[in-house]
Amino acid sequence: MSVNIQASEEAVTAYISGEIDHHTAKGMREEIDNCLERMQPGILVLDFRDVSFMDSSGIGLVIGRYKLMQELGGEVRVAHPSAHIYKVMKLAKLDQLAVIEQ
Amino acid sequence: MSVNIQASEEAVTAYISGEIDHHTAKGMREEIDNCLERMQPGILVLDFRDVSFMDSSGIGLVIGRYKLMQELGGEVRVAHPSAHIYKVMKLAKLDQLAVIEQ
Amino acid sequence: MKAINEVKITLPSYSANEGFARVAAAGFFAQMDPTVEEIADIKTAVSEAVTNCIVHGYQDRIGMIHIHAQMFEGGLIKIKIKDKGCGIPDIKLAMEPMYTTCQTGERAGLGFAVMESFMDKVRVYSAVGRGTTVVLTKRILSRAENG
Amino acid sequence: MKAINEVKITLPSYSANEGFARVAAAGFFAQMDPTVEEIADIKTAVSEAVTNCIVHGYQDRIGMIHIHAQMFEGGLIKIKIKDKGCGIPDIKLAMEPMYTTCQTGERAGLGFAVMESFMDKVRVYSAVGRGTTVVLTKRILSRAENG
Ligand SMILES: Nc1ncnc2c1ncn2[C@@H]1O[C@H](COP(=O)(O)OP(=O)(O)O)[C@@H](O)[C@H]1O
Ligand SMILES: Nc1ncnc2c1ncn2[C@@H]1O[C@H](COP(=O)(O)OP(=O)(O)O)[C@@H](O)[C@H]1O
Repeated sequence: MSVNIQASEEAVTAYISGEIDHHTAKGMREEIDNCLERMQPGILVLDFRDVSFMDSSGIGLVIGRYKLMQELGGEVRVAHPSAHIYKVMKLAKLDQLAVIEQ
Repeated sequence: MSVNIQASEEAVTAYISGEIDHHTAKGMREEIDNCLERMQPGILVLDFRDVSFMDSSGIGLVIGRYKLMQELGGEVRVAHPSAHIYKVMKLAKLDQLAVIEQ
Repeated sequence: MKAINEVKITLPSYSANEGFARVAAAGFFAQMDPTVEEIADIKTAVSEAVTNCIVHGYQDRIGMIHIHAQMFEGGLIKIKIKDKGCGIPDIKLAMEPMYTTCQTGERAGLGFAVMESFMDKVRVYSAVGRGTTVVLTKRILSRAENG
Repeated sequence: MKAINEVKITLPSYSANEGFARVAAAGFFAQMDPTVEEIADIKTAVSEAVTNCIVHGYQDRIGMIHIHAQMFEGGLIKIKIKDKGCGIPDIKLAMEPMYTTCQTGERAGLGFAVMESFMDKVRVYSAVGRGTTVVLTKRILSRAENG
């Protein structure tokens, strides 16, 4: 499994693992969105601690979840990106959409 | 460095690390042989604990050192091969030339 | 300038091959003793270029992708990624950050921006209906030079 | 039988490319979710075949090595490794364990024996002065099947 989801009262945390590219992002997206629709949380935490690689498909993944959470009236937080992944996120100015906790 | 050599009174131990193939074996061979000529030990231990890959070039490496040690009147021992490396050694019947300590 | 080593790779545009293309590029340039960061930069840029061939160049059909990776004296590397897909009508526009022709909303339009930021130079050659070639170059400082 | 995925790789016969050829084969077949042991078997067999092109096929010159890796339904894999080097005069003799034409004493003559033991089938085609092609096949049990 590439996404492991844990829910508490305030937040849903999606622990993503493996490599995020166009090929793998689709399945990750579906797993997270299924859960968001069921749970309608106020906060979605995307945890990148076990992500070993990410290209701009990962940016699409975060921005897409950001939009969905906006519709639900909630917010997205990004947790534990590696130095490399943080570099990709900075390039996309993701830090202007979501809190990034390194 | 791909070979780390430690000498005690009875034995010289060569800790080999990395991948052993035709490309890398040459340098490993030279480092070990330099040392054998200087030290003339009674026992040469080839330690494979940090070898992550080996093809039949590694067999050549062991047999060549076996012949050299025979000339010096000594013996060769093979220590800590991984399951995969042991499989290659068994195929070559290396266990009939050298004690293999798994 | 003659390459001191090179590899040519041809593979069909299945999205499962995106990961392989990255691994192959990283495996080849590992010979130059790059830093972990340099390898991550190369993998990311190759991933973007190969994904573009799959998503945009060939869209709903399967075509062949050609990768030509070369090493030169002085730590210079060059990677050509080529498809024979639909081509790009306006290269300058396509390379603008956030520009994407993808309708689903899941592409960020940042593929070229990532390539430009992670490599030293990105050149794009394309003809509509004929295909697209992206040439990535970068100078690798060997780990020794990096200190 | 049509391959469900495949890759063609062409590289010069520098010995530094032995490692790359293994990494590339392992990276490609990783898609089939093989066991660690199956991946080690494939890497070893590919390493032997590519080394033979370098050491025997091209000897003291640099020529091109062509690798064609394919996956088929049911977990079948096929890897063709081809050189345009000196060729083998007597294939049956060459394949005998311990047989080697290497004079330095550092080749064990076990390359073909390793290929045969680690793969399901090894076929060799060769013509003196024209080159050699080795075709390796193996059935991979996906990790799921292995239990
Ligand atoms: N190989 C290609 N073939 C055809 N069009 C391409 C190719 N690569 C890029 N493009 C075009 O350039 C646009 C921008 O590409 P890019 O910056 O990588 O962003 P994205 O892939 O997220 O759309 C794409 O949306 C597409 O229209
Ligand atoms: N690609 C090749 N081109 C020419 N000769 C080859 C090739 N592959 C193998 N041979 C011949 O077959 C012999 C046996 O090969 P092998 O079993 O791999 O052992 P080794 O590589 O240790 O000699 C080689 O010594 C060589 O004479």
